[in-house]
Amino acid sequence: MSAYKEIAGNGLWKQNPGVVQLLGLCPTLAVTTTLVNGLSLGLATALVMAASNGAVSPVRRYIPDEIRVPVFILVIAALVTVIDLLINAFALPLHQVLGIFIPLIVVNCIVLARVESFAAKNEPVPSVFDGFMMGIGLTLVLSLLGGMRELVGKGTLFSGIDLVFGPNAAQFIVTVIPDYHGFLLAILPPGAFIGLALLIAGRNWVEQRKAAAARSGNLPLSPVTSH
Amino acid sequence: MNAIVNLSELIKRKLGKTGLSSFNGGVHPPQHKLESTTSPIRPVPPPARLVLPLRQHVGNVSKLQVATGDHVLKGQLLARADGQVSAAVHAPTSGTIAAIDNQLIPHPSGLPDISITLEADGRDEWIARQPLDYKAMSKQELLDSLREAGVVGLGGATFPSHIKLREDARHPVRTLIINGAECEPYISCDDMLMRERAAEIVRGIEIMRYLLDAGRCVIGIEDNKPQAAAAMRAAAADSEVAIDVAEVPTIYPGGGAKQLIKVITGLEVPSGRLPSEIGVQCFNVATAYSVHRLVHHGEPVISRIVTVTGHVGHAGNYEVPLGMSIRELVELAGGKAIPELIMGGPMMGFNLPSADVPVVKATNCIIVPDSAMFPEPPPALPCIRCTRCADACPANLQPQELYWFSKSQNLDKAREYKIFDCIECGCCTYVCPSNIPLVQYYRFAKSEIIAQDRAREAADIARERNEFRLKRIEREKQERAQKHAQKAAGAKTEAAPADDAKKAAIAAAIERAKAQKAEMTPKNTEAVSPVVAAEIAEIETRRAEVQAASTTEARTEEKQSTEEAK
Amino acid sequence: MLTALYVMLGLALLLGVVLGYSALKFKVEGDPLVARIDAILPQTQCGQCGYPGCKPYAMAIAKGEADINQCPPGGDAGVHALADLLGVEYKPLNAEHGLPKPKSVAVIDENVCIGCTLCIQACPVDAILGAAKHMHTVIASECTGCELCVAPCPVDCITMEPIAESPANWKWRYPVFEIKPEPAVTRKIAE
Amino acid sequence: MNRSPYISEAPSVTSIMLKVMLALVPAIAAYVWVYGGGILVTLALASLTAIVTEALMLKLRDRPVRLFITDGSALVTAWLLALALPPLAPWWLIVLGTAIAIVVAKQIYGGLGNNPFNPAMVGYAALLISFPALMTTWPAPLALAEFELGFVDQMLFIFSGNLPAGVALDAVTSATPLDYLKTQLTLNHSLQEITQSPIFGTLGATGGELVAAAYLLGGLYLIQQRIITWHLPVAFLAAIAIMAGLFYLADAGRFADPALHLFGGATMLCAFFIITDPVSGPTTPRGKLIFAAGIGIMTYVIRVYGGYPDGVAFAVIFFNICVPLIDAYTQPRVFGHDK
Repeated sequence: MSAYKEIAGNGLWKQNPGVVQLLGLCPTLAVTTTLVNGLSLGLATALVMAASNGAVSPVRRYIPDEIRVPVFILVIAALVTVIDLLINAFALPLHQVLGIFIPLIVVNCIVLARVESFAAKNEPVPSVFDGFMMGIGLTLVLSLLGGMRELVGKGTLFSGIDLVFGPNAAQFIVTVIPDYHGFLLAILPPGAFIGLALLIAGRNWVEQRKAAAARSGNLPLSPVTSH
Repeated sequence: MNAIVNLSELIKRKLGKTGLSSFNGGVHPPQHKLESTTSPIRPVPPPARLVLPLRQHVGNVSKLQVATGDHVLKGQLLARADGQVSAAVHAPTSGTIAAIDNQLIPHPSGLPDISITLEADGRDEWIARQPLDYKAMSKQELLDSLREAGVVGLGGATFPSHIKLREDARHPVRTLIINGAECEPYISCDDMLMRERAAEIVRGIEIMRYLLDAGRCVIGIEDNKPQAAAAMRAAAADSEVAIDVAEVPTIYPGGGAKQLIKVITGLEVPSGRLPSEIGVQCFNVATAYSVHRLVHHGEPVISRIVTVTGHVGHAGNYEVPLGMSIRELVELAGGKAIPELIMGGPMMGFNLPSADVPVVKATNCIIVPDSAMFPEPPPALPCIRCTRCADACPANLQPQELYWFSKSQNLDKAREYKIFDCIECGCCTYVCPSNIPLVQYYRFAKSEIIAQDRAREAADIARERNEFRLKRIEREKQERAQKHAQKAAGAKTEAAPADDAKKAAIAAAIERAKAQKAEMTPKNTEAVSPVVAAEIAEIETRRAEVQAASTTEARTEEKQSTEEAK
Repeated sequence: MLTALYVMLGLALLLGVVLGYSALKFKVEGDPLVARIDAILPQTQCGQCGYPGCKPYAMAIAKGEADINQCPPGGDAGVHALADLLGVEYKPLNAEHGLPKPKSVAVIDENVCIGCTLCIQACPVDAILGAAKHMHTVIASECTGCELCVAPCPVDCITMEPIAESPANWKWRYPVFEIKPEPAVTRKIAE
Repeated sequence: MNRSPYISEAPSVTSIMLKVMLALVPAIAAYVWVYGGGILVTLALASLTAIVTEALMLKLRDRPVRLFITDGSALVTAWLLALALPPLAPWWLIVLGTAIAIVVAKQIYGGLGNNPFNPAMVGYAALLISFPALMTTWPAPLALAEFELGFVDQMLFIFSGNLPAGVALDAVTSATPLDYLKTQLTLNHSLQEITQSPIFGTLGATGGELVAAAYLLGGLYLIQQRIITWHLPVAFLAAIAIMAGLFYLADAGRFADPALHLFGGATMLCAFFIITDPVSGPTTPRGKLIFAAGIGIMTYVIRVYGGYPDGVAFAVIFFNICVPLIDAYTQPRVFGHDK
């Protein structure tokens, strides 16, 4: 069981795709204008990752090494197309918002990276789990970033939730700061970079704290003089 | 600022039609030369004890010719030049060799080095001195006697002069430049030498000119030394050969060999090359003087003029026997031998590790600072890329880039941005508003790169030797295997049909010969005979030595040209 | 639906041909990586890494059999260089393989040496001269300081002497860091 | 320790920064003359924010606070930003902009000497993107305003957003000439009609041209003091003048004359105080010319074809990114090397 725990830990924290591996930044930065957008794309990616890992792992022994990359891409592309069609069928408004970023999951390197580095070397069940946890890790980052940008930029949370759950869900939109001027920078691309940087910094800070604590309270000597 | 100053100077020069060129950058630090030029050069009584490091020059450490307890006369050879890039050491007075051991030397490392300690007997007794009739000798003989007399560049770089005075068929020297620029603040030993011994310097220049067969000869003197220039001009007028005196503008580091060559000839010494390759050779005035002393008086290099200045009672120039303790010299000049003594000028000098180090051939100036003279710089701030350093750099480098690379130890990049063209003149640090010790970073990066290169060369040699050894072992293994196979085959042929008997006989003969051969070589090892290995090793060592010597020669000669500034 | 299949099939065939051609055409003989790793290794040939020399270790790293932190003579800088080259994360030297020491050379006590040639056979770079029953000597400039000659000597006449710093090989130090921490910071560190 | 050279003639970083601030004084005086004393409040607020945020960040980064606070660079950033903002910007806008400039653009990148972008321009651009309406609301010069706000009124407006009773916002604001020009041109008015408006002065904007002239004066002082070299301002102004001149010659009915571009907007501030920031600029002489000319051309292009009335901030930030590239390709010939 500890193996699964480790996989989960890797996906959610240690090897988090968004803030540690820094893979697949294009959608991370582009669609996280609101919490709902980030969450939806994250979940879609998680689904694709779980499915592609699950699809590649059983056939990994039969794929010649030279053509593994085309094969992986083919599998991922097929699965993404399915997901794209699914969202198009059941949540058209969301599909219109996320637009090109759903097909673009194909070339999201985090998907290929997990297939290559995990599914191609492990049994199907852990592979599916790894893909899913990595996806969830990415979802966490995307929704956090989306939430931050939405909050700072518009003063609301969950705006656009009606796109996913229908017009009735509009009541779930939370207006955190009433009468907000709006801080456009957060919504625009620079806001995404700054926000992601803050998330990475936050994670590093926590890690360094942990490492410092592990060194039994010995504060690391800063390099005041060298040599 | 310097851009403006340079521009105005350039215009002035263009209008004045002096025929002089100029270089980029440079600074105008306060001169502080008056303190030490008010009184004539003073002689120094021979001290009781002298310490003579064997490494007073660039190149191989000279070979000892005396042993502890020997009595030597003034001017007697103590250590002979070892190979071409080397220079001899002589006794500055008569006395007894008290010790030959490691002593502190005036070097920025503060490390001791092998030195001869001489106890003077007080008689100051000369060996027989023989003036040389240089026109009657072959040039090679004259060069050899320069080498044996320990004549090195006295501008501070101490590169053996006989190498620079060799005629080179590929690069004939058209212009001989005598460097009397002396651009560093405080230092005035060349100035005083020129004022007082102009005629002797000119005699030396005549000999140098004869050796190099140079077409043109120019003495470059900064225009802040009008008396020296006048003296030299008068002495040059008396000479039978044409010697020009060029008054070059006073700007630091205008006395750097490359900078002076640029100013006088308009030519730039290509990076990593020697001035002789563009038909120029440059010597310090004091070097010319010591050539004269040797040729016309038969005296080797046993003393030099040293400026003692700063916080002393009698600042001035002293003619000091080599090996004299700097403590004694400073006390003689009426100063205190404090630990912060500086050898050289304030721009390129360094703190002596102790006052108890000897005067060596490179010692041109001793500054005794008082507390207010050279205050500790305020804490360094980050570089703000103001490019004052780039404006001041005489080599036209981008010091701020070199600083980044040196600081982050990105040595490849530092090399790519031409850190080895830096002459460590200190102009960049002088003008830095952030008080960054730029030159220290460059020195660090340079010596780190040189050490890395050496390590890489050593690794390459080791790799080659290891591969060679593995191949050899492999070959021997195959040979043994073959031998076994042949033996086995031979055993079979015993029973083989008779027509194979002939072949067997041949094989047996070969076998015998081989056995004989094997007997001749020592059987102690499975490996190839150590004799062969030794031979190979010896050849390779020699090759490596030759390579090393040629690289040091190039490197040191280049270094020398930059240090000639002092 | 059929069109889709045909398109995919056609593409597969076409791209398969391209892939096959590239696999044959651009095949790399040997492993250039080994040479690049070998160039970083210090060529001490000491075998502390567990391989009989620098090249075998380089091959083992290239194959992924050995870790990058097994070379004490290469030091921390060596591990960093290897990590950079291979694009893996730096890790501190593995103490199992020994610790970095100052560079030294072997010196044979010539009064004790019996001329057994055992050290000559052990030397990976043929840096020891001598013949049977004759005194041996080390060519200091060729000695890599690998210490392989020390163990075989039956009379323990070989010692490793660190290369002393002299004015000839002395290096300028890294300038003392320019930003002095404020007293408060120093105190925190000291506590 | 061997620390040669032992002597130095360099001015300190602090004295350089102080001279830059001194060079800004004429412009501030002109500002007060033209727009009233509100700018002093803005300056004070920005300075305070800069000092506080800088000290806070230095503390967080474990750097010597006093050493870096006294270098004066944060104050210069604050002043430049304050002078670039609309004179009656609300207090929180000033605080936010300065904080972004110091925290995001300067300290996060490593503080003094390490910021790749001009901090004042990053702060300005962030505000301009986020609050376009506020950032383009300029008060009318006192001489043109329907209602003249006193110092206290201006201060109240900055802090509370309230105007004296009975005064409408329109009565105290007007479009800037560049803004006006842009909007009117899109309405197909001819240049001749547009420039009839009283907001245009002889050279640039009424009042604005005085401020621009004061910047020019301060800039000349900096050149005389050898704080900046001539390369940057000359190349920048020449590029704008040439661009504007060419377009003006091509179609005087659609493109404003060079004088308006030189003395209008933030041209003079940029030429002598913004692009001359050494930290975020190139270091080679040729690089400086390319950098400044590039900013000039881009500024003009944004003014004429872009979505914003003035393009200085974006042009500067854009060319800040190019600095390493420019430096790499314009390395001067080193002594003893061939070209």
